[in-house]
Amino acid sequence: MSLVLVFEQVLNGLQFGIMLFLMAAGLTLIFGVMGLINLAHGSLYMVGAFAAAAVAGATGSFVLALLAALAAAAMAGAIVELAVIRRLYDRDHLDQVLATFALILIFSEGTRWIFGSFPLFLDIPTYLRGPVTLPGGIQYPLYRIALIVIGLIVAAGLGLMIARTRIGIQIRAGENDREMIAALGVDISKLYTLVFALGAALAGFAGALVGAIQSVQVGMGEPVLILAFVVIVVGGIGSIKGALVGSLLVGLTDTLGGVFLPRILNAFMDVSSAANIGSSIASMAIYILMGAVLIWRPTGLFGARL
Amino acid sequence: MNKKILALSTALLAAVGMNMGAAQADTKVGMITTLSGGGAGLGIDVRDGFMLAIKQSGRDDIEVVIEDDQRKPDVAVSLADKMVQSEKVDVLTGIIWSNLAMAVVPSVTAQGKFYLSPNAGPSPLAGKGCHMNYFNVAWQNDNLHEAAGAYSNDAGYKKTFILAPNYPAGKDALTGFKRFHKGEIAGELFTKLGQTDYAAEIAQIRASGADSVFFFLPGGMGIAFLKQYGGSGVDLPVVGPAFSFDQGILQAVGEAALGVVNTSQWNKDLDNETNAAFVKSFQAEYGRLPSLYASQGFDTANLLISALDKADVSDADAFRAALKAADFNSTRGDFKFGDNHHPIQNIYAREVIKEGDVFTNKTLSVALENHSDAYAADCKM
Amino acid sequence: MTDPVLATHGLTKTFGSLVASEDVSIDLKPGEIHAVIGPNGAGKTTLIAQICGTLTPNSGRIELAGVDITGRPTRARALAGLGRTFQISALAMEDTVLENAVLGALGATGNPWRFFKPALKNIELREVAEQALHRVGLDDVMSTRTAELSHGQRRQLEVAVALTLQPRAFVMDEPMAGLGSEGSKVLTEFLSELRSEAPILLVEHDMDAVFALADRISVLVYGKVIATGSVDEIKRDEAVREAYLGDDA
Amino acid sequence: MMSERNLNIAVLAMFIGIPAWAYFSDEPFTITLMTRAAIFALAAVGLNLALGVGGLVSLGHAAFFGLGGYVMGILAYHAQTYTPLAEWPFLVEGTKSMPVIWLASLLLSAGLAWVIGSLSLRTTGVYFIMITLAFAQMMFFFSISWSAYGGEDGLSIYVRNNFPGLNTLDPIQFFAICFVILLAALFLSARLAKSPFGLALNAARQSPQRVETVGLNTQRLKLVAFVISGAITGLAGALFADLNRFVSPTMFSWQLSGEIMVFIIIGGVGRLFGPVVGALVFVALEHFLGGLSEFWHIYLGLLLLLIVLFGKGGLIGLICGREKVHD
Repeated sequence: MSLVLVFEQVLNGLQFGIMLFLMAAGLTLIFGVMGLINLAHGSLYMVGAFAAAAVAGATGSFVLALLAALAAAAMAGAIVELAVIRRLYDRDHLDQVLATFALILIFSEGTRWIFGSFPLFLDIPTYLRGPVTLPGGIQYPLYRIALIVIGLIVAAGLGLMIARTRIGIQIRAGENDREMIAALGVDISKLYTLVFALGAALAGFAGALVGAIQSVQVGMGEPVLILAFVVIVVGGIGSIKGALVGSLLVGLTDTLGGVFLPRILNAFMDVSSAANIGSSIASMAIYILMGAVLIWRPTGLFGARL
Repeated sequence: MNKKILALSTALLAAVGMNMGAAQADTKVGMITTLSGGGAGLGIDVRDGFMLAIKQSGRDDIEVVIEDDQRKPDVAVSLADKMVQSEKVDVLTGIIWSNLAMAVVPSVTAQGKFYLSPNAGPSPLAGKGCHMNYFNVAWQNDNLHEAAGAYSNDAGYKKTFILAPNYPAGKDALTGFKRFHKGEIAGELFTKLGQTDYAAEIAQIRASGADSVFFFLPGGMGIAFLKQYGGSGVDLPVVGPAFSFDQGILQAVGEAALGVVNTSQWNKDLDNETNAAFVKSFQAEYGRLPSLYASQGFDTANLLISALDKADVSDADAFRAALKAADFNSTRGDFKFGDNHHPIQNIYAREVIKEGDVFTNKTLSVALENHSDAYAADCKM
Repeated sequence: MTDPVLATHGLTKTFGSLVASEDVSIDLKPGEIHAVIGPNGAGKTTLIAQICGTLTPNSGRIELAGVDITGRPTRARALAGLGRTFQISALAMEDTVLENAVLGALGATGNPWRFFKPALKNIELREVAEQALHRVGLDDVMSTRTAELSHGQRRQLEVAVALTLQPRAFVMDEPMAGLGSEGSKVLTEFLSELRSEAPILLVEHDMDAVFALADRISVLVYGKVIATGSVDEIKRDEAVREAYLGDDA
Repeated sequence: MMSERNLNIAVLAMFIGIPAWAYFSDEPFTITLMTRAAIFALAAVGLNLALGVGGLVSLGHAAFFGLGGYVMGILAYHAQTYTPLAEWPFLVEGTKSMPVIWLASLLLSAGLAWVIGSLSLRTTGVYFIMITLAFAQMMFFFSISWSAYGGEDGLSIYVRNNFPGLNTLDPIQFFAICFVILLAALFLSARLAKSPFGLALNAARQSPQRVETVGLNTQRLKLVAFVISGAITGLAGALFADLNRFVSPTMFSWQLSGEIMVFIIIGGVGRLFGPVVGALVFVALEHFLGGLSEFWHIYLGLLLLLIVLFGKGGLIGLICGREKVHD
């Protein structure tokens, strides 16, 4: 196998990982600050994609579509937080899992009710179409490079926000000590709504970006949601750095496992069974990764030690 | 449009209600199909096509009970029990997915009910597991893939890269393609079921030195693949079965699908009277172009009606013979059943084009003529 | 001279640069109450955690009846005869008082793998539990939910659960905390009797109780034992007065 | 307010009365629905042991449900095709006998639960939820891609398995089997909750520190609870596969894990009859709401949300009020 192909696959893994990060960052923030486990995060991803597809269909502008995705997901997030989520903060994880599971049902069928049962169309804008040639002669889709760049910018922005800004300080304070932050005179319920909306916006943004190269359909959020959970558990819940490392790890494992496992197995068996068994194992690879990490470090790579 | 259908079924139900005196002459049909969740589009099309044919027949002695299986096998089984035990239907139909069909069909046919498949055609039901009360009105699962293999021979492809999801239908697809494809296989990949990112696969296609690509990725997987393939700069010709290029899904793929050749036993431009009338009336009734699935639903209902014209369901042998005769006007033109009760029909190669603002298909050629399936010989009936 | 029931030898525990215990060697002889006192942050809680097995010392040994138990988990120490009460009650709040005591009795048998017969119908377990509850004076509230007990009653229940284990030595973390003067008096009398059954290592803030009960006192300051001796010796000790009692006395 | 005891009796009466009515008025499908409810209830009784008593929030119980299903599917498949299951190290034949299948699914599910449990119990809280989910997902993807037993298509068993002296194809008789097993499981879990083991487990959930201080191993208590819990859910899976005469990877799906949990929440966590009430209500909703609207999941979601947000203690809590102290 050529080095170029390996390099290209690594890029693919990175790009996949970065998109996962946008989902995982929101999840981990929400967990870190509010202690809430939110299964409905995938629904916000879907809301973003649908909003983007609807706006792109009406206006033809991809930038407007992205803005719409951000706005719609943030709004949906804020509404859900005000109506439902805030009643769950002092509940146990079980209630949170169940209530947000219920939200998934409502969001999915509600979206289908509004938009119908067929997938929607959302395309890459013309200026991001087609491949570019990277050093080494690798042809790589421009849009995916854009995804990597956008994702890294968001990650950096998020990091800066948390490290430098007032709201970031409040978020960090909230992670460490909820009573202290109330004592500082911060309006905690406002902060929670804000953090939830921020997480939702990130998810919606990811949904719109990814929706352009995938299919915008009901139920698109749940597979990503489960991956995002794997990410934050691997990285350590509540840690943005953990989410980033976890995303890349999961993205690379999934991509490279799918590509290389069949080839490695090919050394021991014929092509067909190698393809078969290899892809079977590859489909379990990230869960095996997660299991291994948790057995080694029960609170994830960057999680708080108990 | 959903309301219309509901109204229609209620009207039918009401008609049956009033005819209680002549109840024994009525035929009760149970339709189990996917109406909610991810794959609902297919089920809705089958249902709409089916109900359109029933409506056009003007018969008020056919009662259709429609239930949503949510694409869950256990729900489908439970509904089948309900249809048989509680609704006491005579004929069942409607299932979209092979795995659901495998869960339901053997048990309902064993209970003496007729099953008409409007979509799924898993290989066991065509071969060793065939049953005299099971009729497939769509295709055996391998058919469209076999046609794709045949078409790539015609198109002169020598080295094809093939991929499908890692599940039984995916494996059948690749086997079916290889059964007819004479060229070399540049690479063979099984992707994860439900996978949405194909960058890794596309990179391998690029690196493989293939001259063409065959893929079977139903639903959202196909949309994702095509969009990503379109943006990748790999411009090898793509061949696939109709599922990823059908009317319902095509608008979501967009430009990326233009020019792709796909194989299907039906297309809206097939030149026969029944088809022309079907396309027109379907559009008039539901305000959208019919899909492959709608045509299959429509044909299934017409097959049923043609058999009911000849025999009563209560006379199982006569009714079975009437079904086997397939004496109805199909939207596909010529249609007949083989000995394993699967279709013998032409399968066409069609190309995705744009008509005004709408993406649709144009028939190119016949890929396989009067094609049966590879499992018929295993069927002992 | 009698051998100590419980002894620590040179326990040292650090958290980063903070030294929480420094070369702590104390012992508990049969029949005595040995009180450990010291200002807040002196490392009393850390010491108890090491003795009971929730923290592992960096160096040093812990012996119970001459057996080294340093590396063993909490439950093994309990089985070896260490009865502990918590500073903040760690009881099963949803369960009844009797159920909490039966849990102790069950622990003492070392065999919880009985899946069928109701625990409360087990005569043996119930007798042990009821006797312990009787001794601390909780007979009247046996079928009350623990969450409904008063603060003092929970302390009594803590002691009762420890009693069911019939331990060789008790380790009590501030059993008087939050008790009214009447409650303290009752508990003081009770502990005074209890010492003949098994010696008590008592960590306590209530100086009146300590002076009334203790046979010996060790004073812990910044993780170090600065003095050990009888009540009078400690009261007279210059270093102690300076470091600790000076402010109060 | 109704006492919990009376409510339990009422629920049992429904489980006897409705199928009896259906039997005499020739409504076999109603019996099938009740069978479905009984089996779901059994699965949830299993989970309730881990979740309600042990406080182990497992979002991966579908792993056991599915395994039980596949044990039934694989054994019956080999019996119906007259092929041996294994020839090495010793000959294992398939079987169509329910008691044998039950025993096998109990044992294998217990084994799987032991493996998953001993790895997962190293973690707590959200991590535990997620790692159990991950194990179930592993099983899910494995079952999809393992083609020997049908992969995603699943396995059809054409005739229901046998139980000595009964005609299992008769809906009422199969219902009776499932109901008796459910009763047995309820009886066992009622005894278990009050047994010394149950007492210790219950305390381990509330105050692990306390349990350790009296010399008991909380981890092992929880592991044993998880194993028993997994075994019961596995048995339910075998019955469910027999009800449908079909098994497929959807039995491993995370939605199914969620649904089993939903049963418990609807009914009431930690209540003996919580899972039973929950499963009954869920099956009824599925049946009646499903007939009302294509979008019935919205209503199901809203209902669930209301119960979680405002109905602490589930339906039983709503009807009977707070749990009484048991003597």
